[in-house]
Amino acid sequence: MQRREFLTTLAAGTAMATILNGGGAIAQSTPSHGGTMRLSWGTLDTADFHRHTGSINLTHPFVETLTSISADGQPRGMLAESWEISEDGKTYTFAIRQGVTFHDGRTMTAGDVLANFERIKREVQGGWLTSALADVEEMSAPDDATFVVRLLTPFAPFLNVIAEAWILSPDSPGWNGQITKAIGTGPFTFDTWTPQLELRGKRFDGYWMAEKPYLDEIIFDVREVADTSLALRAGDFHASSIPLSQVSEFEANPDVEVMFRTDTSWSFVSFNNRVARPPFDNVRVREAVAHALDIPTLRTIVAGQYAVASNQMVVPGNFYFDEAMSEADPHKAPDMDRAKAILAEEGINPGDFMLEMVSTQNDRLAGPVSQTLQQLGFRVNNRAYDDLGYQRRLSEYDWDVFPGSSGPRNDVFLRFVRFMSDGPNPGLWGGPQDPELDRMINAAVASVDADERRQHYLDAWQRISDRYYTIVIGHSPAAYGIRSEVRDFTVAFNTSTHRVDGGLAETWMITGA
Amino acid sequence: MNDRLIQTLLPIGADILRSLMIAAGIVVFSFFLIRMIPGDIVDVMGIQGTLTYGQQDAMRESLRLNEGWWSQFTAWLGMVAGGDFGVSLRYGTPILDLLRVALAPTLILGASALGIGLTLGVGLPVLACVFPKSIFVALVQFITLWSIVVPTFSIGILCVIVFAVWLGWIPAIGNMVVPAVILGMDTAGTLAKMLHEDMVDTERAAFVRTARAKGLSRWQIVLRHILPNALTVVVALFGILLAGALTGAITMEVVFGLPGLGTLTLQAIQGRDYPVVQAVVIWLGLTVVLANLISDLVQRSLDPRIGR
Amino acid sequence: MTLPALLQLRDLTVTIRTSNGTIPVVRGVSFDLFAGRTLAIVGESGSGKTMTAMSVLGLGPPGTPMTLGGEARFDGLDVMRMSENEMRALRGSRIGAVFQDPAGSLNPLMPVGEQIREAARAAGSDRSVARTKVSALLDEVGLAHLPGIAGRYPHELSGGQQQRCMIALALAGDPDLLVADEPTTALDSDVADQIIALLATLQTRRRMALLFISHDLGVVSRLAQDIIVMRDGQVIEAGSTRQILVNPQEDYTKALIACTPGTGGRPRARLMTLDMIRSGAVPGPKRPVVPGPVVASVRDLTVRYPGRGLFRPGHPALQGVSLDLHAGTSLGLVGASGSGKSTLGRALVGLVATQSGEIRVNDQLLHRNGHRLASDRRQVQYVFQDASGALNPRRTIGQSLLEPQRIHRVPLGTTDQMLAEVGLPADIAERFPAELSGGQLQRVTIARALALRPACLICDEITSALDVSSQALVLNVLSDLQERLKLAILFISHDRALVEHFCDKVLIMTDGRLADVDLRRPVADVSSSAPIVAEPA
Amino acid sequence: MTVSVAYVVAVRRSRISPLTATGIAIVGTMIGVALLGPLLSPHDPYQFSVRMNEGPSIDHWLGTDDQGHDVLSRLIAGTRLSLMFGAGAALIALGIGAALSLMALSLGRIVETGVFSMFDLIRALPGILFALAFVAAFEPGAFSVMLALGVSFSPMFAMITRATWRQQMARPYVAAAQVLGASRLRITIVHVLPNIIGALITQFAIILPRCIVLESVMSFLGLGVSPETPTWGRMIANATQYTEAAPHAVLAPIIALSVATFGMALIGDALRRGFDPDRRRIAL
Repeated sequence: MQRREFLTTLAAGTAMATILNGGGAIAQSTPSHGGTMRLSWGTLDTADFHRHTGSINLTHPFVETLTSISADGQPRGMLAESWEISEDGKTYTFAIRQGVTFHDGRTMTAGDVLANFERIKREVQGGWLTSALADVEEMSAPDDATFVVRLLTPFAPFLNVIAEAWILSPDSPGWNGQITKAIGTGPFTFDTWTPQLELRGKRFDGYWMAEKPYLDEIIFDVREVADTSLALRAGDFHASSIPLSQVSEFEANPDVEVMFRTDTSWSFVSFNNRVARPPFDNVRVREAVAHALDIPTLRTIVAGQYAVASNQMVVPGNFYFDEAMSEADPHKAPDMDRAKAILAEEGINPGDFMLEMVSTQNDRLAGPVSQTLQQLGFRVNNRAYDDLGYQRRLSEYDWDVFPGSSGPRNDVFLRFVRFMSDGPNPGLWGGPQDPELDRMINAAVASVDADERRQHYLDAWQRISDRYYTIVIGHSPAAYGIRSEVRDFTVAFNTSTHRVDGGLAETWMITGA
Repeated sequence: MNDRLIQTLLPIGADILRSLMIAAGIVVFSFFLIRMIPGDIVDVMGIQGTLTYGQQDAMRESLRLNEGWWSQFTAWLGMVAGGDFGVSLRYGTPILDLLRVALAPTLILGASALGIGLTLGVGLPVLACVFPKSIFVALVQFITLWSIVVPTFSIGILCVIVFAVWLGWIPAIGNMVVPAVILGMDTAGTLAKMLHEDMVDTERAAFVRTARAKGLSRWQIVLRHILPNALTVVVALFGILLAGALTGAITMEVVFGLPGLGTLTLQAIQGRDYPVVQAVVIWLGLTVVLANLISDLVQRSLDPRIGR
Repeated sequence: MTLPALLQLRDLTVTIRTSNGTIPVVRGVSFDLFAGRTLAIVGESGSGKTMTAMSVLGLGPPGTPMTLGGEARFDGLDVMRMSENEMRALRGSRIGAVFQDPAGSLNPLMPVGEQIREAARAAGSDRSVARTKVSALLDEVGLAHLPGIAGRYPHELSGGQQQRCMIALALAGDPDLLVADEPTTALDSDVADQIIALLATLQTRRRMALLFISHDLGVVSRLAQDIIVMRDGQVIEAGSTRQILVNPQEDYTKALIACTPGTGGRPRARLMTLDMIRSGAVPGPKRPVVPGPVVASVRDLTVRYPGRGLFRPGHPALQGVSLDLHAGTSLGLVGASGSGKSTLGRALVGLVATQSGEIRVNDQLLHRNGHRLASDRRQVQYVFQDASGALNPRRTIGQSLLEPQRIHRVPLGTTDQMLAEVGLPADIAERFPAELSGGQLQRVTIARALALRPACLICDEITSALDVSSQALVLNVLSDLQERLKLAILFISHDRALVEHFCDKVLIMTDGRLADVDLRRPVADVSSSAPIVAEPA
Repeated sequence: MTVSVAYVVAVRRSRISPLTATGIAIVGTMIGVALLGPLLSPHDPYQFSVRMNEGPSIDHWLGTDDQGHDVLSRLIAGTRLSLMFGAGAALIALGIGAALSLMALSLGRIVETGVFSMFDLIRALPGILFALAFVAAFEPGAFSVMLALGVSFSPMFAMITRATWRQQMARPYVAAAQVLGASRLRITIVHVLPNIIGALITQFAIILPRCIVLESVMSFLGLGVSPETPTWGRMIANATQYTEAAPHAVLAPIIALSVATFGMALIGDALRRGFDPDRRRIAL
């Protein structure tokens, strides 16, 4: 797939099927049962999914949720057949799907859903759901088929956020403490999990989608290996992520089909917005840096030909993307002279500053950003930490600049929330303390009307851009390779391997191939 | 006779005592070494961007990470003394289970590397000594040079590219033969170098002249007289060789995607999963201490002069 | 003698190739050795005597390529043309060998019985024969009385016992020829005597030929029927033992005989050297010595070496030793190795701490823990056995010589004068120890020890590593200095002949105790009545 | 002074063999490149560009890496950095190992036992594991990695120091100096230290290349110096992810590393033979 084509597809915001099905003629078109599929799709940290620390990819085929983020990024009903939202946007009434059984054979009821939400609210300290459920006034299950949540204030991302509120059988071992074996309603049963090795699940015969799943067994390889694409090519895996640098080679490989996840990661250069440190306490100096950075080149270094240009949190084609704001971008091309002129105007002698730069060991922006800052005349002390070290260092706010990136989210709110004064883990963006910005984001969240909400978000983003809290370098998609004997396995908005309109439940394999 | 027994047993007792002291040192050290690393499991969750700071503090409290190191230490020591390394903070599963899974690949890799290393590292110098003007001398030099010049991890990477990617002979992940051979070659090189030099030196010893004067064959001279005397050096180095093989195994595991102790440790360190790191440090450390002890004892039994 | 010689060498040459090029070490040696007879090759180190013997066995130094020339026949077989395999068949079973260093010549990791058994097996005995042979051989060399001897490791045996085992090993193949390469050099003189006696007995009983290599004419004269004198790879003189000893033709042979203490009749003040013979000088007779005042005295000295490890008791090295050293006299201290004689010397200079008793130097009581004041240090000096070891190899001779002055902060003298005192040329001050011979080095250490003009000098086996000619030079230098400086010398040695020559009074030490001996009574008599060296069981 | 004498003796003993000469040539070239680095470098080693992972060309003799850097220029810059890194780590190891052990040896048996038990402990932990945890404990960067490697290699210097110390103390010339009245200090400085220094120099030459190699392993494991620093190890680690697209970018530093290790190992070996009299080849 050519880059232009890819962008057009995204820009149109439709025809996802083109991406999802890729090219290639399909030899066998009727799904058949059988086969074992091996995936390398990230890792699992805990069998207590409510406490998940980012294992959504692997969790979903075993346990399901009321809503599911479908291919276009919108929430669709999964265990909830439908829902109603009250006029004031505060009451959600879910019609729970009937005839769904847990892996232990018990029938799922609204009472089970309530029990799970209560457990999450009571037991789980982390996760996106915490902020969502914090504002719950009341939850109830008036009958087996109805689940009602009443919020104190309207909370627009609610349906997206509960796409990770796993519904497990309250009979799961360890329910009152740490769950050790998840009993869910998914198409596969959570059989054996060996940390650092593999996670196996057999077909669940009593699955509520007729005929499905087709596969006999799925095996997730949970070893954290730097580059799984070699094993994919060798046929050890049927599906795994592949580095963008290898996409073109895999596209030439007839055994492997390449797919892209539609939500993107975005790369940025942030400043320390919480503790004022010269010279970046001066917004003009931050602006000068934005002028100095060769953003198109940096974007290419990060994602090669698959880089997507955007000066916003989202890419063209997304509902929250603004074309006009993109047109008005003053940093489309680098302008070192202008940058130096600004520094001169502000009376800044860059040689006076030793900039503390925080980065991660495998970050590809750090070198070029450091080089650019040095070209501006600054001295740079770059500290490259491991994945946890940089978080800690960022949270100490004793640094000046941080080049980094952030992955896809189920809702745009989850990106904005980290710019808020009390947002979760705001270090990546320097922890702005901006009540005006908080107000704008809160207004967006409370907006029941979509267009109104969009406008609030755009206002918030305009403020972030004007104040140069962070400089967007660009976006990059994530690429996945699927071996051709695997059929109808599609990657969508996020990296979940199961959703209401696709994923492992629909996947089948050409046997005897 | 009784005196002689005491003279034999005392140094062995001293060896064991010393090993126990070092073992105790490792146990204490592993606790504090890990505590030196800033950041904890809560940061791991923080990295997902899912916790506010208030939530992180609450979590630290529930995991006792906010308590003083002394109370953490005593609690942990009590557990370890009972043979219980506790539960992985990250996975929630008992650490012993994790170790059991991880131990197998590392042991197999380390053992086969050591096996290859000992076979080549002892066999080649022996052959080179028996046939002093043969290809074996060149082979000893080659393998020595190899171990000096080629860092195991870079040859590992090259092997993955060549054998897994280009030729498709081995699976890219989980293959054991290639890393075992690479590590084995490395160990063999170190060993062969020392053993060969020692054998060349021992060759000059007066008792070898005696053996020649007896009319023994070359094989008899090498196997019965030169090798045993040179071998004491190798035995003395067994602990270090084992530690080297284990260290090498860690690198190879990462390069070849093996789910062994090395991978486990690396992930545990990066994930700040203290109890797992401590358990691995203790296990590996004790293995090396035990190997050193065994090599000391074997040396004693091999060389009647020691400790008398 | 109509039979052809068992061993026949004609114009033998041996050349070795080292990194410095090829060096001829044996140049045209010829001799005949008949069955049942003993031939001795005598010469100083580097004379090529060992290489001559080893070429018979086909054993060269390992790693140093050796080229043989000329002709060597053993029992009619052309040894030079034989393959390694054929030579191997000869070694052990027809030609046995005993070497200088018994401790090193036995495999330290193998019980001695096993080593002898292996030799018997290699010589063709089958399993059961070899086993019985081991005990028979151990009996033959006089070790049968030691329980479990066959199962012992070499380090558990004394030097004499080790050499007996070596002999048993060499005899395991019932050889026709036994090559003995300096078999007694590393041993105390009494043990050496016993080994010589044993070899003589064995040679007669087994009627084998014996090729005996030694630097010591005294030893050789008791064993050999014929003697060859070698120097610089060539034969200087050859003849029957009587002929060589009584009527030597060559100056070198004469010097060799004359410079050996105990072989030259009346005690003389100096030993004969080659230069003296060439110049026709004869050392004067020994003058009576007038003992000066007591310089150092030792009373009831006890030294106990600490045991290694926590629970091991130490062993006593000295028990209640008393003696006096007078200025201008030499006191000899004789004893087997391990008898404590070196410990006494070391205690005097504070290298060893003492447990009880007292040491006085010039009436000053010295510390027990070995601590010495600088002034004490200047009074008592020590000359070590290993001269090359006693000089730092990384420092020039000049640096080493001036070290005492530097340490005691006295004006530096010139090294020229110090070197002249011990008869060495001035230019060696610039050299490193490795570039000097053993005799030269020992004279350097004497010069260093005398730099501060001590009253008392302790000489610990200072010539035991030297050839007889070097030994003569060193002892003559020491005698000169003693007369000039009125030195009190404590002369420690295991060689009774030497002590008898050099000393005015001799003390014998056994197991850390002293036995006083009158000098006029021959030392040998003492040993026969009360053996000096009882080999530890 | 004493060191230079020691060196002269060492050189005299280790007759320069062809292999040693090769080693000297390699290391000499390395030092030359390290010193002249910026003069030889055809490009700015830090200048990124969109010409990523390109093969060798006239413009870029060894091609470019994943950020469009000129591989040759980075290799040249890396020569200096890697040498400095290896030397730094080995110096720290030497400092800790030699200083602590000398102190312990002169303070008597109890301190000696304690300090050497600590070294035993460090030795019992597999080096990488130890360094891994250690480097995570401090600020990341070259110094932390050097410190970690320094500590984990320090026992090697401590052991050699103790062995040489004991060996020297047992030498007759030490006893001779004692008899002459030399103080403990004088004996240590004049007689023992030159020998220990010889052994330490040898050990240093053996450890230095191992430090350079371990730096690359650490970088590979994600714990090394910061990614834009073109040490050879970091270059290997970065380029490993793009081995297919740009094999030249990973091969170039691997070859450089191997050749350098080889050269240094040869010199280390020659020094060892020279300084250690027990290994001298004896001609009879």
